[in-house]
Amino acid sequence: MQITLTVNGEQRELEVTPYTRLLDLLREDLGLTGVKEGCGKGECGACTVIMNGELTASCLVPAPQADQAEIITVEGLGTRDNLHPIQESFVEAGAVQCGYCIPGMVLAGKRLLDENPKPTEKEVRYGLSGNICRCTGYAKIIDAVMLAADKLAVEGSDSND
Amino acid sequence: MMRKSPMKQESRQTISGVDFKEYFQPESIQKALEIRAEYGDQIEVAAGSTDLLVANYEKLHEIKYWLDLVKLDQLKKIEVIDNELHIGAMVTHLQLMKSDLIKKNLAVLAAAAEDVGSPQIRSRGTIGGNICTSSPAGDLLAPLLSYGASFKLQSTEGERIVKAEEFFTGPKRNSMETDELLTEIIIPLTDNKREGSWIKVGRRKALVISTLTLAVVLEFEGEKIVKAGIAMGSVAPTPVRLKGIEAVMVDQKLTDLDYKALGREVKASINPIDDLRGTKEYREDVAVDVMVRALKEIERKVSS
Amino acid sequence: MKKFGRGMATIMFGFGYGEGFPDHSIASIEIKEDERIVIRTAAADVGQGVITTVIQIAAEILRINPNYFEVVQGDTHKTKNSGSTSATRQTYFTGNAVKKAAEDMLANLYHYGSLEFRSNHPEIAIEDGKIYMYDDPDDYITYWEMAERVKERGEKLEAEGSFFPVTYSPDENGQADKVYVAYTFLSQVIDIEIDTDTGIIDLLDVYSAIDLGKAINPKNVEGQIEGGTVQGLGMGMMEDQVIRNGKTLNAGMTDYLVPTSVDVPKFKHYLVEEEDSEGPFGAKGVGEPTLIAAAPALANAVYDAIGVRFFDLPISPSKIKKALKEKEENS
Amino acid sequence: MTDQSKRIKDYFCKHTTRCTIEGVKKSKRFVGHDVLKADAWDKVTGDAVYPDDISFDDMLYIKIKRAVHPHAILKDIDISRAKKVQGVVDIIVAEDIPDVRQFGLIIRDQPVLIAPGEKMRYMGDALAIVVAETKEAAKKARDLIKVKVEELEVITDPFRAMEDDAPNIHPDGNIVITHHLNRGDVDTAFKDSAIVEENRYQTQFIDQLPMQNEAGVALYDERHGVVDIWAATQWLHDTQADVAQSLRLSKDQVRIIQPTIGGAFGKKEDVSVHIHLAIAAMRTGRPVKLCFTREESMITQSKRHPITIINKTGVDRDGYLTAWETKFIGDTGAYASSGPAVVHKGMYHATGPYNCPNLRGVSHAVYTNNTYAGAMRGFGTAQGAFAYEQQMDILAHKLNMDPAEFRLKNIYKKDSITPNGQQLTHSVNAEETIKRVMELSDWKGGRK
Repeated sequence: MQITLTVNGEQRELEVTPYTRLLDLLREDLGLTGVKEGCGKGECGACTVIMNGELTASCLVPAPQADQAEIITVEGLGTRDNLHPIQESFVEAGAVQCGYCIPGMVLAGKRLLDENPKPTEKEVRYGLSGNICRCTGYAKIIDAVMLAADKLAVEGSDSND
Repeated sequence: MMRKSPMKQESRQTISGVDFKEYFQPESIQKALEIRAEYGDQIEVAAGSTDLLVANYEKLHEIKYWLDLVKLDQLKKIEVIDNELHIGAMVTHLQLMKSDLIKKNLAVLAAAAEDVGSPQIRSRGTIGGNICTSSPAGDLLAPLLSYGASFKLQSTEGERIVKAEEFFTGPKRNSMETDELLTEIIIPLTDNKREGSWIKVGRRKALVISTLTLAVVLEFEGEKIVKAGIAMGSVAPTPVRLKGIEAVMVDQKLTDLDYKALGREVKASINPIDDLRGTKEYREDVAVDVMVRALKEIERKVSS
Repeated sequence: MKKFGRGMATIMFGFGYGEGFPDHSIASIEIKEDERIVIRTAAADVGQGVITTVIQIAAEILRINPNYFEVVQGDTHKTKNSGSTSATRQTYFTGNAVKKAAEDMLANLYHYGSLEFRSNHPEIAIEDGKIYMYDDPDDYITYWEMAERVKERGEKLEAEGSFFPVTYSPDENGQADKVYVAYTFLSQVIDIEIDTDTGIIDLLDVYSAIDLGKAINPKNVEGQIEGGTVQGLGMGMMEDQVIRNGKTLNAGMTDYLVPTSVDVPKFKHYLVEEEDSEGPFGAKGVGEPTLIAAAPALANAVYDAIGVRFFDLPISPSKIKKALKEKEENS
Repeated sequence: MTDQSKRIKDYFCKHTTRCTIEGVKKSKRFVGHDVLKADAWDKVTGDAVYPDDISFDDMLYIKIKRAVHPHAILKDIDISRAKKVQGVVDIIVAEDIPDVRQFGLIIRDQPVLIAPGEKMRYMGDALAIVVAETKEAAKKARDLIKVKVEELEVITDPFRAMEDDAPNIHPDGNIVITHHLNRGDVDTAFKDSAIVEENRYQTQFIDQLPMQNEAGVALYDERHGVVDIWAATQWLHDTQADVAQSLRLSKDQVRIIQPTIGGAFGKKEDVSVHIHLAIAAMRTGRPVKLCFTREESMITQSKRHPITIINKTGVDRDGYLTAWETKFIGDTGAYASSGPAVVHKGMYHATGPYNCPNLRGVSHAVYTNNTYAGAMRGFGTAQGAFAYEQQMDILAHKLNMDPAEFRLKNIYKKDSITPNGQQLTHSVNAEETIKRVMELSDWKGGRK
């Protein structure tokens, strides 16, 4: 069946089957391999995308349910040479080890800061609680999101000047 | 040694790797009910899909017929009608935890919604899905029981209202017929003061299936308890409402009650099992203490 | 009720394969005309950061910014054996191999530099990618130009280093002179609270002091401590693959639980850097030692909190609750 | 500096104190500094390529049919119905690859595919490689393979495995390897001890749980006779060697290219997808991909060893360790993997970093029908520490001493001798770590 969705700002029309998960559609049909599969059952957060403004486990969305949706993947944030502040913060805070959870973490951090630009550490922890990381013990990832909040605040205040 | 030798085609390949036949995404309830009536238990009903895709991991291609309710916007509303709160079956956990109506009137349900899985699950998973999956560990189920919720089941033949405590019949089993769909959850409101407590016990603090849940909802006239709703999850084959204990509490002053004795009553009323999430003994012992904790919490709320 | 507890553990870890098992790393460095310095090593970066570590080591020796480096890392047909990323050995072994290769490269820069400037090593300066005479810094040639000139000679500006320390296989009584190349030590204090209603452990703070010789990259060392400790705490309180009659009952992440961001404690670290090991710049390995103290420190903290010893892992809420009940009944 | 940027800076020094002399630190430009990780940019943008991210046109998908019983003789495997699934290209069973040899990290005891008449020893053993045009067809076909087995006793724990009447899981018996430690005179020392404390500790199966499951892609370059494998491994050349010997190829004919590795922690030391990928690529002549599910990864690949540790520790009136006797029995599951090295490494560390002149130890790594255990961060010593550090705490309490003081009293110093008789000649700052952690945590004596 045919669905239409917007991925990273670009509208796409795709022929899909219901046994294609949004995860497969993004990775295989659209080549957005920043979306990762860690468990396939919504228990790890590696496949996280922002769907219609909310964090979503793309492994649990049958492709037809993504009809008319707006999807943001990690590829929609920044590029190597022009990182989004949250990505930059992950690099600077030393939050990246194997990196497999990182696209999902970055999106969870972004989603949190979109809603709550000045989160407490506790709020950051809860915001990331759907994303498992096995390498870092989370400390530097929490740092990274706090750092990004500060960066975005500085950016915001600069643009107000 | 390993020469190229694709399999000999001695037999014609006749079995399809995929069993999929049809996907329905109706935009009206009527249409959905007609499809449901036609396919019955042949069709998988998809709401938020967070349970469906887990249950069918690696074999999604074996599902023949899909009935996707995602376009039924009528089922995504939360509204008050005649002193009853009507929650559409497609309302997500995220909507529940953010809704002012829910937070104000059904704080225990809102708190439970906030404890479901993870942000990624709460944004898609629905109250209707949680109910229809009918897992004894479903986080919303104890609160729904304790609020005295009823479920509206519709079919092409009509509709019926089933009380929550009559709906659940076993682990992942319920009294819904194969031609029915759950469309609405109805919860009575009250002008009385209502205070409650929600306790979820799990082996970690987030992203976990409950080892035990407790929802206590008490309605007061003055200091007297006029209505009590006490329900638990993961302590029996279904989520359970502890009516015996409710009866003991009604018409009493909260502070006159022996919390510990009530806790022991709770322990005596449940029938948990040993599983990966905790032992039977653990659940029984914790039930006593969390009951006490819940009542103390309500006492604090009432007095403040 | 919440009960506070504090526990300590001190551990050691002999790293490298040891026991006389041949253990070595080979690495090479090439300076290219196109402003790249390529390090070749088969050392697997599983996220711990060996790529960055070897770049820092080579950059230090070759006196040039890490940005110029590129690591060719995992291809059997392009790299030589660097041993496994295990046994906490890469910083020490491949780090030393890269350091040796870099030193060889530096010596060759002096060698070719002295040919260019018709001089000898003491009069030559090498810094930030430039080779020049001390008395005339403006007349320099870059590493890249040097690579070009070496190429014109039909040679390559390339160096190889390897590190192959000896250990001995223990005899039938487990005895030998040197079983492991060196040992890393770590002490940890863990603070917890136990909810006596539910038997659930709240992790509060973890304090760690590690004897690691030298932190090549302190932030990455912190990352190892934090990540290792959380794995150790997972082992201590929740992780358990349940295999009954040969069959795993909790295959999958629904019921095989590891800590989430809301479960983990806060950290404070102290790095003891005596720079006294034979690793690069005195560094020792940290990967495995960071995990080991957590479960026993947790067990000791649990004892401190509720006065019960647990000899079986994991120390689950079910076990704690049962022990609390038995303790109450016996008192 | 604005307040905000000051706060930003705080993130970078809030966790750590370092004792390096400032001058020494400054003398180095890059070593000892927080140089940003070279691979971080690729990983925050999603550019990093992990094994599952690699695809080729015309690529086939693999699924593995695995054991149906943890200990059974394969009587018959029927692939006739599976072959009829549309899109199936090849189903490879043991008889198709008669020359392929067993593999394994230390002992080559793992079969590539179980042949009729042979035994499956755990639930992860492979029975058939299904290769198909789509993932769905591969799954469907795998599920249609019919297997007949003769069930044997399932050995679930190492103590049963060591009994005389237990069936052998492998031909040479169930004890894979035994090691000993002997120093000094343990018996006399125990007699002379003020306190002797004996306890039995038990650890569990743990999955390393790297976020990425085992996955890979392979391609057969027929012209050069080289099979290219893109799959993660912690030891490139060792995996290459094992794949090559198994397939009777030269090492040059097996090229392994390391994609970005999504975590390992010991789990990616063992061969996982590699040999099956190579066989499928060579037989079909097409690119092939094999990705484990999380379930498959947990059931099939290595675990942390459950180890039973019996520690008997003696101490004199002044709080000095006198004697230590230890026993390590490790469940290495169905195959040896790193087991022959893990269990005794644990025992070699049995006393922790403490001086103890008399000791005796024995360790056994034992086969069972559980998922095989191998390497995981800590490699036997994490299990050992759970035991020795509780022994230390228990003894401190019995001696009425602050556990930290008790540790300081016994801690290794330069020239201390390990259980292996190794004299520690350099870099022994264990005492410093205790003192520093006491300072850092504001340790105020042991509480009761």
